[in-house]
Amino acid sequence: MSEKRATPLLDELEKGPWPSFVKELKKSADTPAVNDLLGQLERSYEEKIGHWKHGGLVGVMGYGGGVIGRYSDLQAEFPECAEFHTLRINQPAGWFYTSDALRTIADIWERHGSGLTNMHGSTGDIILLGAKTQALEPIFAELTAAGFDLGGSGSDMRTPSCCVGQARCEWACYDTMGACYDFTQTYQDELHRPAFPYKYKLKFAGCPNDCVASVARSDMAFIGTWRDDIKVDNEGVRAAAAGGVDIQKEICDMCPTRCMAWDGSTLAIDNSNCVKCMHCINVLPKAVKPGDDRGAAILIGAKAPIVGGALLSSVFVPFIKMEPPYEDLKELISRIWDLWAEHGKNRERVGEFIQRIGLGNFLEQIGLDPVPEMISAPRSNPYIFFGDEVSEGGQA
Amino acid sequence: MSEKRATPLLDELEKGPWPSFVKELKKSADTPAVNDLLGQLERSYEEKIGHWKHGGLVGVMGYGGGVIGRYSDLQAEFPECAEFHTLRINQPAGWFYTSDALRTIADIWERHGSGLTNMHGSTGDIILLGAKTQALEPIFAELTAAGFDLGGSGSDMRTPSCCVGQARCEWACYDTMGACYDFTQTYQDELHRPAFPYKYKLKFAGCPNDCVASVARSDMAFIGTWRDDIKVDNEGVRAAAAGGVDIQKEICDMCPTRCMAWDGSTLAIDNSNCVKCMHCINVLPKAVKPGDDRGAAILIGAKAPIVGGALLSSVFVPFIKMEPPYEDLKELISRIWDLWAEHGKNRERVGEFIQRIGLGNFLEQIGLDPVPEMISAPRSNPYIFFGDEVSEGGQA
Amino acid sequence: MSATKRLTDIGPPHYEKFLPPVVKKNYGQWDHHEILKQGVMVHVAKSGDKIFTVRAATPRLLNIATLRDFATLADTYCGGHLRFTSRNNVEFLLTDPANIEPLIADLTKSGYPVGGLGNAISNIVHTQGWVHCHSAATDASGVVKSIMDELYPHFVDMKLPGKLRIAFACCLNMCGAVHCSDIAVLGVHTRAPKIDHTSVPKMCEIPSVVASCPTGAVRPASVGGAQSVEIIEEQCMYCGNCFTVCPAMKINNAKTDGISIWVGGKVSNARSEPKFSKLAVPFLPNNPPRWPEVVGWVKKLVELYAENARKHERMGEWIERIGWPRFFQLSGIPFSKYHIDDFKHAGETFKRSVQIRQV
Amino acid sequence: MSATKRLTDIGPPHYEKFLPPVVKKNYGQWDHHEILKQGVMVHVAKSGDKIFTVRAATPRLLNIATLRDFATLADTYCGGHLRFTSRNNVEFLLTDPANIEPLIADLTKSGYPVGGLGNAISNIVHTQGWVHCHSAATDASGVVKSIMDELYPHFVDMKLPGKLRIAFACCLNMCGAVHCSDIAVLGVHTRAPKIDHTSVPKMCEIPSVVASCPTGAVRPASVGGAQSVEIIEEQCMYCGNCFTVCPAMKINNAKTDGISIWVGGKVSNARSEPKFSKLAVPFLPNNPPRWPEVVGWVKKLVELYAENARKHERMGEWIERIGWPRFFQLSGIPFSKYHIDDFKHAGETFKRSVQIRQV
Ligand code: SRM
Ligand code: SRM
Ligand code: SRM
Ligand code: SRM
Ligand code: SF4
Ligand code: SF4
Ligand code: SF4
Ligand code: SF4
Ligand code: SF4
Ligand code: SF4
Ligand code: SF4
Ligand code: SF4
Repeated sequence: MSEKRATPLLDELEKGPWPSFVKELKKSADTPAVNDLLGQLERSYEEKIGHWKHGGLVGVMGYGGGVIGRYSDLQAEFPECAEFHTLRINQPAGWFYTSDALRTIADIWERHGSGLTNMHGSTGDIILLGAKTQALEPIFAELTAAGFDLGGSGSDMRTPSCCVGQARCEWACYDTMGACYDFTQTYQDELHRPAFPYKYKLKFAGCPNDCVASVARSDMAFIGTWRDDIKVDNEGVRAAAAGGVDIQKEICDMCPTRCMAWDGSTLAIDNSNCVKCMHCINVLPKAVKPGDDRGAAILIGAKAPIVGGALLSSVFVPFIKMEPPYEDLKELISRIWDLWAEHGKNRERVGEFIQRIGLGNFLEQIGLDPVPEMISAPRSNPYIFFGDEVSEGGQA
Repeated sequence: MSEKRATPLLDELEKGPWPSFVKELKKSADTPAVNDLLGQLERSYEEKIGHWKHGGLVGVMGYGGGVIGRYSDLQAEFPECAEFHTLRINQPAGWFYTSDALRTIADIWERHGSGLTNMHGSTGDIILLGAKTQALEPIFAELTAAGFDLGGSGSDMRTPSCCVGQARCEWACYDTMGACYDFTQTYQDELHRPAFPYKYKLKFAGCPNDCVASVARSDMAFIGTWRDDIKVDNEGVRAAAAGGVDIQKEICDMCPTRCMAWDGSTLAIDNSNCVKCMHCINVLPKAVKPGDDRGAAILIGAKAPIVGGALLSSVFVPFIKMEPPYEDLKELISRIWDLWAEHGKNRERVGEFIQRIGLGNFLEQIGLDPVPEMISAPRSNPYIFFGDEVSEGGQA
Repeated sequence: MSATKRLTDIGPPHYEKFLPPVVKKNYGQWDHHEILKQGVMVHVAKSGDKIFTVRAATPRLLNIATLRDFATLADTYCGGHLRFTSRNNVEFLLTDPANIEPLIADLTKSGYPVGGLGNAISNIVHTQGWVHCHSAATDASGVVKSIMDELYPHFVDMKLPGKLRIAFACCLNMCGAVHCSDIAVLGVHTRAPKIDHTSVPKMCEIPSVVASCPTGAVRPASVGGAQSVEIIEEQCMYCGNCFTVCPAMKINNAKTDGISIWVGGKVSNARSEPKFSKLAVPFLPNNPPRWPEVVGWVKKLVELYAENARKHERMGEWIERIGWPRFFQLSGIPFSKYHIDDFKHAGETFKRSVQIRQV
Repeated sequence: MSATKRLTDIGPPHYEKFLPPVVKKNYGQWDHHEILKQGVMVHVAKSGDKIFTVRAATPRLLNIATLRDFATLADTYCGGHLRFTSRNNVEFLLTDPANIEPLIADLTKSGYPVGGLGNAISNIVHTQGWVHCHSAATDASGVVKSIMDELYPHFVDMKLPGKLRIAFACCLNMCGAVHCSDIAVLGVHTRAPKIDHTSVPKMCEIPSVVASCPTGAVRPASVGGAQSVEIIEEQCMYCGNCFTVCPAMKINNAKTDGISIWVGGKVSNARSEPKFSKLAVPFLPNNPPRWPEVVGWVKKLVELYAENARKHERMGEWIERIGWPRFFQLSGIPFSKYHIDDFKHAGETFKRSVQIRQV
């Protein structure tokens, strides 16, 4: 092993109250790859530029995704991190672990890699950071033997993720972890063998608080909600008021539809105008609760800016009961994937695809009826592609 | 003259309480052109299709606009309205007339045309509806002799128009009629001789109620507003309350920024958050009034859908004192017209032009500083065209 | 040619010549106003002077005989002073309140009803239609007359929650502010233009025609050896802009032209910001002379608004408060793919949240 | 190759294997929760059972040594049970409240502070930066560490008006939900890529490169006889997408790469709909190891929010209530043309009304 790299700039980042990634790196400073990584990173800090090159195709046999190839562009100087690939390991739903499971991962990764991880990647995977090409198959073999598998990368279904849901949260309107696991298992092939125009992400959030940011970063977001009335325990409301919550100001005046009235002793809700935003429930968790007729709204099409600009996802199914085995949903997903696979352009996310062909056409193609919940307002521009049914005395 | 045209379908429209355009037409049924017009219109009602052809270039000497050429496509059957052009006569600001002025117009139009008018066209002109080509010059001579002139058409400045303003409205924050007249006179050449990429409309509204719909249909909208505090006469407010106005519900709760508070006897306004929407003033015209430091906001770029979609105009100058001779404004307008004339595409309205080249660039070109009042929110997409000033340790 | 110099570029007459003396005196010095009853309002100046306004409907298409009648009324009751409004009503300007009722009686007798003030339906801003325009997908005056005959009570009464502005345009050029109206009635073509290939080379500049199409549906083509254009029909949404620049692209179609209805736009800044009207009824057939389907829907929409909106709320403000899904439910308009925008900024109209009223 | 069958497509382990018994028992039967103090909350089941959560910060980039330490703590205090959160914190799941304080003491001692609950700043969602990614315009972990050292009090306290979510991404690909964060810190390139014309033909598919550019700035060109591409510099806005598909279009630039700051986004549907973050500070230089300019601005923005927002209001809700002009005034950020959108839907961000706060 080459001598210990000097890292005066990085050392600065060992100071301060926030946990230090430099300390984490240095815990493996004896590992040659990490020693060289520290050296290369210090160089980046000096020069203000990264020193990684494009990946190229590396991976495990029979899989098209799950590994991100990475090479140093200073291989001569930092030979030990010349190859420094990451593996994306499909996390357990809800990111629950036992201490044994964590140790199992640590042991495998110690035997074959840098010892560095991300817990977790932004998509949700366990990231094993820094493997050589030749180590990939052995790691994969040990991981699968231990019950783990790779997640997605490239133009495939990406590793689904979910909020903690019914495991610990009283607001979960459906079983997010159950659904996440079920869909992940159903789509193992789509996850591991890229065959789409571009990536396709699924995320499962148990209620409109959306603790897994599904509305912003998944091609398909399953967000829990309910259809019936909010449950109000007015004794609880009064207790909160007595405890210092200004019900009028903090609750009624902040309701987006102002559908609540408070007379000092009763909180009345016009449920027909409640949009299930969660605010009153969030502020009064002991007194106000989601209704009993629970399910999810499904939204489609979120993505980051590349290429056509960032998108939030948009309503696709305003309400559905989320019950295994989710057959109707899987049927719907197949139809979407088929259409998109056939007509989507290379690197066109489904949200962009829908905008290009028109939401109305998209719905028609996959056989879903348009409903006004899908839009914030009807069109204002009069450029309507009328079909033949509109004509000769007819009316649309 | 050919025999009187039968109009059984149109006759239906003589019935009913609303004033009938058919009756208006028939008041000139003895005029051959109108008799044939009635015939052709009846035919349109039978066949459900119009019978006019494109205009072509007709007009008066030295002018490029002001006349819309129109020909029948059933000339053989309705020869008397074979040529049926309209003249656009620049209306007096605010649409004020004396009885004599009306009679003068009526007399000229009786001598040379169909006797049909629109009081007024959607842009604001007096429309004389139905002239033969050979009548145009004589009409023009008589009109100018009587002190009237043509308005705009084609790719020129269009006839400016304005709300009644200070002539009869207590809310007018500047002299709309004065400004409208002044700009109209200044730009006689631009009005009469099309030299722009497309039309350019100016409208003047005295306050944010915008009674001349300038925000929706003028390339440049001058909308009165004020900078200082609203004037509240609390005695008046109490009187209104006593008279049945629910101040909390009808005023405070409907204020867009909820910047008002009513304790049953005093209406308090947080003027720093008042957006000058006019609502409280509209509902309480005796008690609440605009401030004294009055002027206008200038907006740019409204248009109908063709080609790129409809636009509302957008803030360009958040506040300016509107004082004759409006030199700064005219200077600004020149710079806009120069830039647009040079770089605008054929049939590209200024609002579309700005979107194409970018508002930031547009401002830079005409030398106006960007201010946050021009936008509803800063950009969310990260596709920023950084200039050279952003670099090498600098900061933007 | 006459010997006198030809006058040009004199501009309109100066408005001051036409102002009533009380206006000249109190110009910019008005203090407040009051609606005395439907159709009659008074403005009071700081000086204490008053001007009374009597507003009457006109069909906009006015005969010079009518102009002369108005002039006579103005002479009789108003010292010769009157004006027109931005919505084509006529306003008589009086100083002597004693003249109000006789004036109203005369106007009513001649068929020009008095009203349109305050929380009412005023005149319909409209366009030329079959009376004068070549692009019209329907008539203008006839539709307007048919609608207003039905809505007349809302012109002479003042029982609506707020102002309700209706506008009409006969084609997508939308002459008038129809795109920002409480209710917009809009003529629409629904089939691609038919190209007269023999005329194209004579009458049209091919590059302009190609450039005119918002969706790029027009492209140059050689037909029978001659230069012409062709239309990719799936890409055409019948805007008629190619027809505007090329008369050989005939868009009018007796069988398939008709009318669409749009709701919830506004222009004023009062309470909410100005907004575009949104599609309500995609298509109704042309049924002259009285367009019963169109009249029926407009009336229904007005009634729905009248019953449900809160005081001062405009149509669009009411709909936004209750949400579009409920609007479709209440109105009974079947929601279809036509309601979903698919032009340039379509994505901006998708519902990008789960804030949904779950029925 | 081993003799045993190669396992594939087994998917992740079933989560049930990892759930604490109290969770298994009360799955879907939780009744309410309460934050006991910063970093500690209790969830109470309908059965009356309780689960206590202690949340601690991690730098996300974790050494296996640390994973083993966490495992040990879990064994000691939690029957071996823990989880991670969607923002890369670790949560220890306890049933015995007596274990809470000892656990906190151990965590604190090891440098993993406890907090991030409720109206506080939680961990920064972030990306790879110079540690692993080829596109990075800046480092990720270093910037995050520098910011959080400064904002640490807001992690261990709970004194903010609402939750404040910060996210970081090192390039416009924006891995992570940075585009919808209260404060988003985003690495930006500010110069067009430099093309290595000798490598283009070998490494890149020219049509894909041309297609990759959002603004059409890339076009095919023949350079020195070989097929390559060229960039129309005025049309390039440095997104780096061409570099993603073609390594020969090098975008990283030590001198001109830097950081931009965006504000007011959110994800939850609480009160207001989810929204994008909007540009606040267009560009700050890379100044490792502590990025003082970036840290300074983020801190200033947090403080502004802390002082001015109402209880429960998120950053973006506060700004919308006071209006963007006032936000620029209060923050002292000079408003420039960079703040004005000029991409596809730019016009939708223009202020299309006169509802203006006149200073
Ligand atoms: C590792 C990870 C960042 C992290 O540090 O957490 C990551 C890393 C990369 N992302 Fe990402 N993305 C990661 C989550 C995301 C997310 C967040 C999410 O999934 O919730 C997004 C935004 C949501 C979305 O999908 O739009 C995201 C949007 C992108 C994009 C832009 C996609 C777009 O449509 O705009 C690219 C560009 C591309 O695909 O070519 C991209 C590309 C990349 C590449 C593969 C770089 C490239 O040019 O090909 C990065 C490899 C970095 C490396 O060296 O390891 N990454 N990427 C995340 C995956 C970890 C995991 O599996 O758990
Ligand atoms: C007469 C009038 C309608 C009316 O009955 O009142 C009218 C009539 C025509 N307009 Fe208009 N426009 C009239 C006001 C408007 C308005 C309203 C306004 O000015 O406030 C608009 C919407 C605002 C705007 O400018 O965007 C308007 C938007 C159009 C357009 C679409 C322009 C666009 O940028 O989208 C066209 C198409 C064109 O220019 O080729 C158009 C074109 C036309 C033409 C010239 C038809 C054509 O294809 O060339 C029409 C001639 C009709 C005829 O037979 O006389 N007209 N036009 C209005 C002018 C009267 C006057 O001078 O007072
Ligand atoms: C005469 C006229 C101006 C002119 O120069 O011709 C005018 C005159 C007045 N308007 Fe207006 N408005 C006139 C067209 C408009 C328009 C333009 C239009 O309709 O195309 C608007 C914008 C409409 C829109 O938003 O779509 C308009 C929006 C208002 C408003 C705001 C109403 C709202 O709540 O949105 C007020 C305030 C009010 O009535 O409370 C107002 C108030 C007034 C007042 C009370 C102002 C005053 O103190 O004198 C005037 C009598 C009101 C009335 O009609 O009830 N005026 N007013 C126009 C009469 C048209 C007509 O014949 O009906
Ligand atoms: C553990 C976690 C879910 C998970 O599966 O990992 C979680 C857990 C809880 N969230 Fe969350 N949220 C978690 C990420 C999120 C996210 C996603 C994100 O930050 O990227 C959001 C969306 C943020 C946004 O809008 O930008 C989120 C928006 C909320 C909200 C809505 C806050 C708001 O006013 O907008 C609540 C309600 C509240 O706190 O009043 C909430 C409430 C809660 C509750 C109280 C739910 C419950 O009853 O158990 C949990 C503890 C709250 C806390 O942290 O104060 N959770 N929560 C995530 C913890 C992240 C962390 O380590 O800090
Ligand atoms: S999204 Fe809802 S159900 Fe899921 S953890 Fe957050 S608050 Fe609970
Ligand atoms: S959930 Fe939201 S919309 Fe429904 S009552 Fe509560 S605050 Fe209002
Ligand atoms: S726009 Fe304002 S000033 Fe002009 S008439 Fe209407 S209310 Fe009066
Ligand atoms: S003018 Fe409008 S914004 Fe200002 S106080 Fe009155 S209602 Fe509120
Ligand atoms: S709306 Fe169309 S058809 Fe009607 S007048 Fe204007 S251009 Fe002609
Ligand atoms: S009618 Fe409009 S959409 Fe159709 S071809 Fe002509 S310009 Fe294009
Ligand atoms: S944000 Fe960009 S630089 Fe950072 S990890 Fe993602 S792709 Fe790489
Ligand atoms: S960096 Fe982006 S904008 Fe510039 S040439 Fe490459 S793809 Fe186009």
